[in-house]
Amino acid sequence: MDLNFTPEEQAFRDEVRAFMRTDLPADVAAKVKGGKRLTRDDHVRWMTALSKRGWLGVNWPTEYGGTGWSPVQRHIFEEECAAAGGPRIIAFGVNMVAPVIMKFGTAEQKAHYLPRILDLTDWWCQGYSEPGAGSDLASLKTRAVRDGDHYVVNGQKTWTTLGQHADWIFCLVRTDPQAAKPQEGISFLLIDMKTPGITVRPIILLDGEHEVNEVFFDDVRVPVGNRIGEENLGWTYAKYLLTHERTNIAGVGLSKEALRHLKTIARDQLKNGRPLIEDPIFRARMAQIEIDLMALEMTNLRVLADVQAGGAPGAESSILKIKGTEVRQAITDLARRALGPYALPFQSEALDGGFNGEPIGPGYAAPVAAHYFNMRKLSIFGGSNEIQKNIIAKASLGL
Amino acid sequence: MDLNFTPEEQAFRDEVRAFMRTDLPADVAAKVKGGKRLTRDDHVRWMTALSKRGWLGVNWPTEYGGTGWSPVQRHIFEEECAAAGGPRIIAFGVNMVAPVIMKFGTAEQKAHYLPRILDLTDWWCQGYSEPGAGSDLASLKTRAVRDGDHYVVNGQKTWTTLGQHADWIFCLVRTDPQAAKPQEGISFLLIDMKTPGITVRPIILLDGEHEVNEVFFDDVRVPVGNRIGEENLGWTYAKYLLTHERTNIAGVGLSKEALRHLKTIARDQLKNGRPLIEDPIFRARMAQIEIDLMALEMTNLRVLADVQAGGAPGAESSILKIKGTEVRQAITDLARRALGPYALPFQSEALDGGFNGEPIGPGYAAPVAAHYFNMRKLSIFGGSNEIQKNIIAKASLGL
Amino acid sequence: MDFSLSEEQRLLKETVDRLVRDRYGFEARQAAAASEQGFSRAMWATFAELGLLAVPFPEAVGGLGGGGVDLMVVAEAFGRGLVVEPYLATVVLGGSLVELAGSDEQKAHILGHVVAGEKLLAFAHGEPDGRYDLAHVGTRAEESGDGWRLTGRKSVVINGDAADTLIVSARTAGGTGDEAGIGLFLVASDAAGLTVHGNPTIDGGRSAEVVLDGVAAEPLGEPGAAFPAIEAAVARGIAALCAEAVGAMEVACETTLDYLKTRKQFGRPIGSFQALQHRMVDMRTELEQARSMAILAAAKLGADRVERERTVSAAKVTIGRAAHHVAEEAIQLHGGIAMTWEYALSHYAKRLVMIDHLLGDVDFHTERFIALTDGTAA
Amino acid sequence: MDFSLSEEQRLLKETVDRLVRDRYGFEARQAAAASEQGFSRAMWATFAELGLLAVPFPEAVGGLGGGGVDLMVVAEAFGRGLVVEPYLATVVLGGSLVELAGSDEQKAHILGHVVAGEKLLAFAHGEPDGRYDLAHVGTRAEESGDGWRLTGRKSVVINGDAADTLIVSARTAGGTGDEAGIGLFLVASDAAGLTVHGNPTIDGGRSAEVVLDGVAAEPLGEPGAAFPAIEAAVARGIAALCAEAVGAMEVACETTLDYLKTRKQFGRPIGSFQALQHRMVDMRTELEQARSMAILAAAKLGADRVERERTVSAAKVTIGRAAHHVAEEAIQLHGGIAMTWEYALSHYAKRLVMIDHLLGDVDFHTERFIALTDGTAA
Repeated sequence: MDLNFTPEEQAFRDEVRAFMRTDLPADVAAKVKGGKRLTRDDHVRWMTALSKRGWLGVNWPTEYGGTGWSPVQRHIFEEECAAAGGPRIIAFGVNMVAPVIMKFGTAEQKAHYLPRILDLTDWWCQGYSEPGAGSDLASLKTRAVRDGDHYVVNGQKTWTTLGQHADWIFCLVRTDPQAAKPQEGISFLLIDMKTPGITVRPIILLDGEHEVNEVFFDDVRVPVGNRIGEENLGWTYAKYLLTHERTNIAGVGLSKEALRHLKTIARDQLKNGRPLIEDPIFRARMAQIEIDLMALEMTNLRVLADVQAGGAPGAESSILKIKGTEVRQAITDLARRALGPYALPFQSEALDGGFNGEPIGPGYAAPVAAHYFNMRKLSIFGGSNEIQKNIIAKASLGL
Repeated sequence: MDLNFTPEEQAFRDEVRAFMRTDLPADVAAKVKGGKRLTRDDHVRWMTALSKRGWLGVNWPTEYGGTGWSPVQRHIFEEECAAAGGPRIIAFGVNMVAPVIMKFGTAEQKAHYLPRILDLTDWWCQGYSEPGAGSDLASLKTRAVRDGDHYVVNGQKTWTTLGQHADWIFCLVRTDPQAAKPQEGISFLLIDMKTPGITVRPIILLDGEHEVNEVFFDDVRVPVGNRIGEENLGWTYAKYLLTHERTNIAGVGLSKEALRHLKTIARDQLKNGRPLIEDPIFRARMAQIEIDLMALEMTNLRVLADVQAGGAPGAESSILKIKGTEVRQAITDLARRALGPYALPFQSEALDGGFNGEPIGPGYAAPVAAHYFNMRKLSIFGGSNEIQKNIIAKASLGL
Repeated sequence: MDFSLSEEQRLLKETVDRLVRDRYGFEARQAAAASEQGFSRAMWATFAELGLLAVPFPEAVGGLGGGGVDLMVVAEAFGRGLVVEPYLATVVLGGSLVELAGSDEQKAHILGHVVAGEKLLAFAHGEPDGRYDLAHVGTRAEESGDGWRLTGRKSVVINGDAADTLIVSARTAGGTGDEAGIGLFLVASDAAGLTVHGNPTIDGGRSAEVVLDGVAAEPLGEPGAAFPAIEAAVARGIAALCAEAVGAMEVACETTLDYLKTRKQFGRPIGSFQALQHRMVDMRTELEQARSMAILAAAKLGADRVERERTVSAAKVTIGRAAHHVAEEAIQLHGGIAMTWEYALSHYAKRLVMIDHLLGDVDFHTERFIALTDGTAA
Repeated sequence: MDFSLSEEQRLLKETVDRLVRDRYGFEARQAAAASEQGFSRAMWATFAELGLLAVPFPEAVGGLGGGGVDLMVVAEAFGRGLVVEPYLATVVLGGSLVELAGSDEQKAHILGHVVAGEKLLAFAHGEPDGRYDLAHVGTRAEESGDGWRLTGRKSVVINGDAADTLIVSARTAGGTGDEAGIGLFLVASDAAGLTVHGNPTIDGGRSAEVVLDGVAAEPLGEPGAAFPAIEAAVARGIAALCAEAVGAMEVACETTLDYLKTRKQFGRPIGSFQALQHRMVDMRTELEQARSMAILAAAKLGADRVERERTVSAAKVTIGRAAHHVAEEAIQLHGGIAMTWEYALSHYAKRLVMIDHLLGDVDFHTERFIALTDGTAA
């Protein structure tokens, strides 16, 4: 047993760190660290830098232009990204639809879509969730009816993250409404967002931000060649995608960075004239999270080492999801508390990159409370924590 | 709205307090306050004092020799009892079987049993629970077969608190095994513990104490006249008893006294040379419980006021049970923590009244950890807290 | 021991409950919150007509002579409606300060206008780095030939941008943190040297950053010994916030329960899942405990200082924890829908969480409760 | 990054797992715990035969040269078996002190006997009012013509009544609470002026109250600068307790899961109730987090002081919370049966809760973690 990183892994970390210093745009990193809004262009500049370095396909095999990194390397990369203020890679293309295309796509589909994902030509979004379905994905209602060499798609998707920027959407659609089980009769389609009949409507979240969307399909004609795999077997591909979505599910790097930021706030905020970080109760709460995060990092590394040794992560992923979101949410909760009365003002304009007005209270205050509310989503989206517990109860405990 | 006690209620409190000063045996009170073991005789002396004053039948109407007190008076009495170190009244006779006899017994049964309960001639115990039944009371298996003017009882009861002292046991027995539902075909019998065929076997709890028992019935002949109400309708009487069992379910007076004791410990224990009560973290934990208890007391009084005004407590009783046990358990948990290393020694002999050896550590230490473990029962016995939540979900929320 | 409302209180409750139910729908609330001043002047006029602005004041100045329980009745209903009008700022805090510290003439004049709905007040008290400490006043008040002038900064002044008159705390003697030497002053919103920057708050209200640069001010009562009045007014404010939170928690619990009963997943109502049932039960239990403490705080507003302050601190702790629990669980049990702006519950959740940031949070009041309990505070 | 055991560690694990599984049943454990010394001499001899008593010591003194991970392997298995033999007292604490502070001669002599199972040690360190503070040593060591003599009281000395030799900390200079000026001394169990009162502990072990009245003692190494050795030995003790807790939690989780699957209520296995499923999942999640920290603590025993101490404190906090959670939930999910003496789980629960009272509890180690993290401690 040796819990130190190998010299090779240490060297890799140095390499990643050097890249962050030179190639991560400083203005983008500053926005991420300050909790500011990112534009489409901010994301594209960052991902282009990664692409040029050959590091966008973090989870891709080298044959498709990916990094071919080990799980531990990916962990190091993600940790360094978070520490440097690199935005999270937008997952819908590179980490969600791409693995499905690689595994189940035709040679033509692979040749067409994968390079366009890697060179940022296409921005992808997801068309899984539907209104009223929630964690019960298989109950989807969007219909696709065959008409010659096209499908005609009608229905509605929702919670489509950053769909307002997207060129393409991958969709689960019902192609056989008569199928015996809800999981059967579903197909997996790739749809060009410019196709007539598609309408994107913003959903404003409780923090006032436009992050997710509804996508409406009104007689949208999709070439049959845009279908992945076989008709009515889409659930298989969908499940494959969901397991691959779970990259960096524990979010250890992000929580570490959030904890560092919390400490900065707690050192600056005063309570009875002393830094808040010296308050025994507040400091003990912070220590509790800090220790939970240490344990989570070890649990995550144990799972990674297992994967690296050829094991398949099962219910452990669900444990990482649950604890990872709990820790992250707890940090945002403490940050909000740390602000005291300054959690109240809602200075939305201060979140824009170009803002040069006077901040209300300390410069770090503006995004904190909004961020706390936004992060409530972590335990809901991507399979709610309740669903994760059901999975563990069934798969790991046999209940 | 007036949350002060009325002058009459204040006067009543003074009266109770005066009684405690004069009639509660000092040695018994000292044992209760010190967490020592009580003997059968300790209980009997205390209840005899109450009986003589006419205060044993706290919940009884005056026609049977009870107090006829209002809910608020009962609350005051219980609070003063706890503060003075009066042992809890052993409930099985006076508060459990007696209300059933009053409501469903024959004139002869009332005339025979009730005075003997009130003058402490008969010590009662309960025969509800069976091995493997837990909170699912209706699944009971003990059989009673009619044989002339007797029932012949065979089976086993368990968790019979202080059954080792008892003269009589009230039992639920199955008289019709063919009944359609488990709740049907049950009868309610009063059984003399001296009847041949009854064996009492101690169950030692995890703290090493003999508090509960198993009771075995081997061809025990019980006169038919000892049956309450009609054959096969015992479940009705059993449910009536369970609602009456819930006297003082919040245990506010007991928790207040336990909190006072905790503060005594925390003032005496040192941490880094200062009293533990001055430690910010420990004091904050204590304050949290203190505040929870304030809220619980108000919730309890709200329910009492409702009952006093003629309302029937429904799911509120379950809320009182849950919060009441949580607060009490939290206090015992903090007391254990307060002891530091002195929670470890297990000086069982120090719990006896006559102990005059040297205590290990401070004089209050011996019962604390054992008491913490013993009090885990609060959330299990008397309808587990999970069952209480089911009741609230169904009865009050309609889920 | 009597928990029932008086006849007058029952009538008040009917009035305000009906108002909120019939005229304070979510759409109207959102429109008012999004407006420039962040509330509806028309609704404020209605409050005046219905006598709601007169509730806590003595009858001598046109008030209804209501006590803590009357205030609780109003605030709980406002919590159910997520009311954004400046009731806390103008009536509960501002009005109470005038009542408790003002001269007879000031009381008659100002409260008369407040009751009539003609004057809005705000309490400009908190300062940068002051957090929740009521004695943290660094703003200076200096007397010269032409009267008093104030210089300093006040931050997160609730509804400060709408107020016609700011009630500003300022120091006439002593140092920041001393309870002695704090005065209260009336400052007109158009006074020279006064800057008021208003902004929305995350829970749909308004606050302001206030800069005073030698602003002319009129003392409210005798300057220099205002701390007891501030503490007592804030105690009323806390009691009102507690009751408001109870009202908002009621709606959050009802909405969630309704959702559990109607929303189906995997072919059955999600409320049939036992894990969710038990969590719903926990929310309701928290609500009942919070209600108990809101009642106690309201009932003890007239008690002596230590009992009053110890009780309101305990209540604020209970409410802070319960509101946080209910808000987070209500969102979680709903799932995504409760994360959206257009679903009313998300705004209830925001208000519930933010009430902890007003007039002292759980940690602040826990410490204060301890100090008052152990006799380590004055 | 390699979490796998070495070949030697795998063999050690097989050995100790088999021993516990095959020869350490609950009945035998209970009989040993109820005996006068509170453990089985025969079992101790078996430990010696199997080399378990040699695990952490250098090969030069007959040890196996094992590190933290080897200790973890043994302690985790002992946790599964709820082993009552004085391994912590004799091997982990006592042996480590000799190894870290003793002269070469003392090491060779004492550890040789320990490894052979011929000598039991105990660390007499804690004092009345000292709580968990390692520097709280008031017992005096005084040198006179005929050597060192110790006077003072030691409390809750684990397995102190079985020890052939007590290792007593005593002050040669400075005042109670100073890290400097603490020495370690060897005291024979039959020394004149020594009183040892043994008693059972609530988790099935033994402890002793020790009074020293001018007892003759032999210094262990150089007297006066023993604090670093004490800290390092206690770090090993903490790591061992963490691993023991993981083993005991495993059994508690397995037992509870098994009960949920087999116990029926209302006509179905209680494990089919979702609320109980989720609570079982929470227990397992706590266990995994605890296991991670037990591994980390074991792996960091060889790191520099600050990293080592910060890690063991973090681990003890995690274990303290997890063990408490698992113990209480295991009882609650079982119901009454787990409240009884004859059901093994109740004893696992007691041990799990009591591990927090050994070598520093959650609060103590949280403060210590903070001090080490923020650099406020030496």
